[in-house]
Amino acid sequence: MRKEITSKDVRKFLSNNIVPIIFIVLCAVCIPVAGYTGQYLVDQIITRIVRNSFLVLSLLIPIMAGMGLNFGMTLGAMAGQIGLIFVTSWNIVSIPGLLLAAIIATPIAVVLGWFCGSMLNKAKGREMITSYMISFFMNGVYQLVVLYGMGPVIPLSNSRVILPRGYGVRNTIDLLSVRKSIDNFWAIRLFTDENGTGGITIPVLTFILIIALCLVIVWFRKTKIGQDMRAVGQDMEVAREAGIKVERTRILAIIISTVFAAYGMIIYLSNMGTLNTYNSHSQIGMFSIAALLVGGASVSKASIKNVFLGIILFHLMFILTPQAGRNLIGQAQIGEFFRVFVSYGVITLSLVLYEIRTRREKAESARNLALGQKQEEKA
Amino acid sequence: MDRAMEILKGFGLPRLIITLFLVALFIIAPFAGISVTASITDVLGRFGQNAIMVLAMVPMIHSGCGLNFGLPLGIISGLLGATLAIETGIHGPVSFILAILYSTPFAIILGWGYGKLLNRVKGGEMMIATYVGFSSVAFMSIMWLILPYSSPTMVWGYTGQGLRTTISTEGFYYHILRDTLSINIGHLSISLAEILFFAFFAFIIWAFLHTKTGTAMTAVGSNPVFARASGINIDRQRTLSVIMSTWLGALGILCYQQGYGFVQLYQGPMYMAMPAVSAILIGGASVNKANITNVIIGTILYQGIVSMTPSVMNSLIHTDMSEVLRIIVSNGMILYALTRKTGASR
Amino acid sequence: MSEMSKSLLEMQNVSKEYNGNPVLKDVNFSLNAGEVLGLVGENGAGKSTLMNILFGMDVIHQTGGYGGKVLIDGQEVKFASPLDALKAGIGMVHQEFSLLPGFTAAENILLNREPENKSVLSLVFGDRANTIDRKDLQKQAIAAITKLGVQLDPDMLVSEMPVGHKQFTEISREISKSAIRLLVLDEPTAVLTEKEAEMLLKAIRNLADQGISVIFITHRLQEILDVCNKVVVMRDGRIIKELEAADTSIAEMAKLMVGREVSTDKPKQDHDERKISDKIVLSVNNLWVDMPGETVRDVNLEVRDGEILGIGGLAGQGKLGIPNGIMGLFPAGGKVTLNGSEIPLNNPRACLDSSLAFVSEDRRGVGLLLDESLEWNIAFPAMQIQNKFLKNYLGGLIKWRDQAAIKEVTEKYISQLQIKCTSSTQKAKELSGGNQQKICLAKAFALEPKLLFVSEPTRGIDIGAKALVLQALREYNRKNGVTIVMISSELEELRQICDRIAIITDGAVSGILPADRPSEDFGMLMVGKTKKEAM
Amino acid sequence: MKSAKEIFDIRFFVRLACIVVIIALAVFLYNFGKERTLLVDNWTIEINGTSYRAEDWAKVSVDGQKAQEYSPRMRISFPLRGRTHTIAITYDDKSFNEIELPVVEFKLEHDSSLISIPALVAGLPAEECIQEFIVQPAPEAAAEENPEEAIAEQDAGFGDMTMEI
Repeated sequence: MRKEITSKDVRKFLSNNIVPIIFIVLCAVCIPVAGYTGQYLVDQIITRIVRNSFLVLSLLIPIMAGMGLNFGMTLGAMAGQIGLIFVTSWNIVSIPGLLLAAIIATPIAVVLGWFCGSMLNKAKGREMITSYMISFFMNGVYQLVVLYGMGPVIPLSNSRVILPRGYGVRNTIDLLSVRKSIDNFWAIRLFTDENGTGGITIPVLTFILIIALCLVIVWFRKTKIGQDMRAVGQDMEVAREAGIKVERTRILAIIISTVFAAYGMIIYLSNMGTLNTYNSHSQIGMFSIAALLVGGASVSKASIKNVFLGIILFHLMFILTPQAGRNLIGQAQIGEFFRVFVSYGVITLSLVLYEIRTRREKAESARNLALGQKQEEKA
Repeated sequence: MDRAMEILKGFGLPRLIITLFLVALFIIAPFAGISVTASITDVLGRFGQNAIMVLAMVPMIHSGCGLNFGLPLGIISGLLGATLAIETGIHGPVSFILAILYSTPFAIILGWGYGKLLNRVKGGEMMIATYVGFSSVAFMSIMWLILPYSSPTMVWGYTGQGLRTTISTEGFYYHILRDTLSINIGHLSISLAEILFFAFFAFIIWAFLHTKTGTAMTAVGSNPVFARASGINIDRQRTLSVIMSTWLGALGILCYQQGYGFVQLYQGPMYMAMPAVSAILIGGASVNKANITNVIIGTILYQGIVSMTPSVMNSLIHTDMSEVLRIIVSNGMILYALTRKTGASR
Repeated sequence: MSEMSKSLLEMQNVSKEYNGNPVLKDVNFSLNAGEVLGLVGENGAGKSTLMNILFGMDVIHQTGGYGGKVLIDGQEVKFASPLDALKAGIGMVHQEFSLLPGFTAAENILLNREPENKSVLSLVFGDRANTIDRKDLQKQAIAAITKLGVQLDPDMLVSEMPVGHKQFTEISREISKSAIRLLVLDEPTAVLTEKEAEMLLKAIRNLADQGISVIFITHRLQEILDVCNKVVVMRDGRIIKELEAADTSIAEMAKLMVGREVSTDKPKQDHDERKISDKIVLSVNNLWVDMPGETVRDVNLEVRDGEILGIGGLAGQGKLGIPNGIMGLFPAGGKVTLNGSEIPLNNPRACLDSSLAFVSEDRRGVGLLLDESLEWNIAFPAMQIQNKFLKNYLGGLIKWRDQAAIKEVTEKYISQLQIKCTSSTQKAKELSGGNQQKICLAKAFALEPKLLFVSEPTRGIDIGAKALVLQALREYNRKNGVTIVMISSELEELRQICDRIAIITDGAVSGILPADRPSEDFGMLMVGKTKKEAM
Repeated sequence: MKSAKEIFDIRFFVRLACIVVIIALAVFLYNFGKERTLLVDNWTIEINGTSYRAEDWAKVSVDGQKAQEYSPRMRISFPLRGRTHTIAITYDDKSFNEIELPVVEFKLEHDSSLISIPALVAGLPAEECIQEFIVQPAPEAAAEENPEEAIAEQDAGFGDMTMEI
């Protein structure tokens, strides 16, 4: 039997997927204007997926636990950076360096995640703004530690990391020693030209890691704790009545997210090759969240599919707009501003749509009641 | 004793620590070779510059819209007013009045739209306000590039298109309030005009809250269901409060510019909401209660710390930790207000 | 069958006080395995307190415990928490569903008791790292559903279920708990359609046949006759009578439920012979109101000039929805006419403008500005609606709050209603419940309405304050000729003060009777018999 | 209260073992992954009072990598991972015979070390041929960075918009 597609279904589909649709249209318009080759774009997209997917995946679990978008993932990014600062200072190179950075980052991320989770338990119903402010607050603490603690209190001395004045970490740290060490461990190059440059590079090991994390998340949904989180996410009171430890479960969700974000940041920075000590983490939360939302996720619902679709669309837009701006108006800056506007705009739009949708669902019951009476009258 | 504890509790521990910290700074200052009178001049100057932006928080808190993280919207109206006033090329005090006049319609229109939006997202105002602010800043960044301004003081010299990132108010309304009616006692200089300017608007807000409409607004913030049951149009009160906040934000940035000397475009307004939000919280406001006293105390405490810490710290330990300290204190204050059990209705 | 003779649950002289007010006195009954016990009584008769005691709820411990003994299998028990009660095999299904909308029936049935696959990872990450055994989960859920004997798809999402299936899911959850021996059902049929209710009753019998005892709380007395072995009727914290279901009737139960001793049967107050004109002030046609928990489906009502009309009925039947809907606090539809002109619904302002006023049952949520002064609370609506207590400047452009006038009116009502407070600027949240209620009345009086809705004016306040509040209402009616519509769950209170009483069941008016009719008549209306049958 | 038995159950020991393994892994990674600089040096050197003259020609291979040829006063740096390494030296004696020295194994203790070819050729034990090499901090050419400024700028919202991600 063929299902009739009514205009109502179309409208519902559009309103539920408005953000990805906007982006697909946007990208479709920008691709010819920017004039990049398909090969270049594919290679760029692969690089972005490698860089960002771990970070974006880390956002899924708090959404599952009903805590909204975890703006506090910045805390995880800080932990990852601290791990990298240590290994760079100690001169641990290549994959062992990254592994060690991850080991160092884990306990820091756990503590930060616990702090963030406990704070959010005190601000139920406004988790997002609170996690956002936590990221700002902890940014200050991070700067205190990195700028004044490292050197005198935490004994680091490597001149590649520490400023000549003897305390504080440099603005930028060159991560040459660990740069792309996971990506290059096993990379497949396709369509290279005669010089062996250009073309598409596929870092197999990184992809294996990302797929492994996806599997972990799939597995996680099937565990008891995953089930508990879904329960808590739907209704805290019902979950509490059933004997689930609500507060603990929520804290765990944030801790897991923070730890994954720390690993994600390590992968991200190792791919980038430089660490902007005072900047890298501060915007990464925003960009990851925007990417996830572009993929069609909402404040209360997100899947692995959203993550990858989101990264592809969001970063395609990010690559295209400056060039499109230059070709169209002759100013790349407009494109740069535009993509930032779009990032913020997407988050705003998604938040607004979410709130409106929640209220609309509440209003539904009144309509049903009026309908019921009318039907009775007819009968 | 209990009474004292009660007062202390009402005052709040973080506020107490901040006050004591500021007092300590003033006590240490002379020993660190810093002139107290110069410091006071500085703090009062900053007070005059920033107080109106803090005042812009009051109407929205009163109507229950929470902390106005969307202040950048008001600032943008102010920037539009400022740039249009400079574009006319009229110098002197008139340019300041022009800037206020030009920015008013923008503030009303933007505030109206912003208020309508916030009415549709009751309960999630603060997060959405933050991102409305950010998006509008990013949007205006594009606009500053393409709007057809032509005044040579504002436009990039070499391309002849797009506004500069910072525009000097020198010759227009630089120190238009700061240098009027200023009292000089030794090194202490107090700008009466600036303070009177603030006092005037603080009085208007105070008076407004004593009228019928102001009373309704407070009731909406205190208990929206009660207000609705009493026949108040909640949405209209909220929209009105948002328009007021936005307009005060526009005035605030103009007042800031005359003291600071520059119009900051592009990403300038991005994070300007945070200091204002944390100042009013330091002053004793909560997410849904605020008054003029909170504004005055908060601005003095916040600006006191911002201006005193760098100089004192620098001369004591030769390390400028002030910026980091400011980030921790101001954001910590907001976090404290958000995670407090009381006033958790929104 | 020697097992059957020994009682599973026995209550001996159970009593309970809240702040010195006795709410349960000397409750004695026993229940054998496999028996179904019907528990009936008006709201506030003590049913829920009794159940709270049985389950060891926190609210009991926090208010000083209880007197008497609860015995299970002849052994005295004192449960520290509902979890202990659960361990002893007692389960309860509450009136409000405690279900997760995004989970399937099976997941809800075994919520937090999911069967798990042991995995090695649990050694490191703890038990919660075990994966859930979906197959076993399904099997256990189906087992529980079969035991109950109803049709229920274990894979259906709760959000997509009809109400009846939700109820079945709740009951299945209790049954799936191992060692369940006693099940308490609190008004399980209230939200069900007739067919679903039938199925449920069958399921209850089914359970009883399997040896599970059931305590069945309901207001639908026919169901009691259909399914129970015996009936316990409670009133005012006492067990009035224990009956065998086989030899009683609805009429008898209804009488026992609401009936008072002969001496108090006649309302105490003098029904001063007064003429109520036939003029209709307010007429309500086909009103529906979407108020959660108090849905109004189809109400038709006429209020006469100068009378006090009572609206009664059991909780959840929709009596509270009527004033809330008319005053625009909840989405409503239908037609409401005041003195011949139609009042737009969903618009509180229009109601207030046409001289209606409302004292809400939700004092703290709707009735008061808790953080503001008494002056504000009393003067606010009058100021906003009727521009009272304002000074006009600049030709009315500036409407300044007239603090002196506000103070004056506040003090007037403070003395008139004997409100206990330190001053007129005290914050409303600092007052006691009774005084808060008086503030709410003063607020409405200050509006000088033609018709006043008063919803549950005596809920949660002490006896002294109750009498004062009722007295104030009556005086207001007599002196100012204001028509009052009073909604209350306490029938006696309505009978004391009202001229006529309408009873609401299932979101509609089941009958309107003069207040001096015997209380059994009201009882019959309450339990769903139409006016005709009650006669 | 939990009894000791409840606390010290199998799970406790498994967790303990996990932590121990992770710490051990961290230590291993630290040693295995640490990169140290080895300067292989063909200068005349004085050790314990004895002077060893630079070799006129030598071919040196560290850890079996591609061999490098040395003339006197030459110094090449090798970034080496891990602690234990080998060095193979081929040199000309006075009569221009190429002599292969047996492979020498040595350990690196410092971040930056210097190993002397003449000393090794002279047959000194490896430990004595290695010295810590202290890097002279090169004068900063660029103006000193100022993170405080970066923070202040970041708070004003600059530097976000052009960020590469």
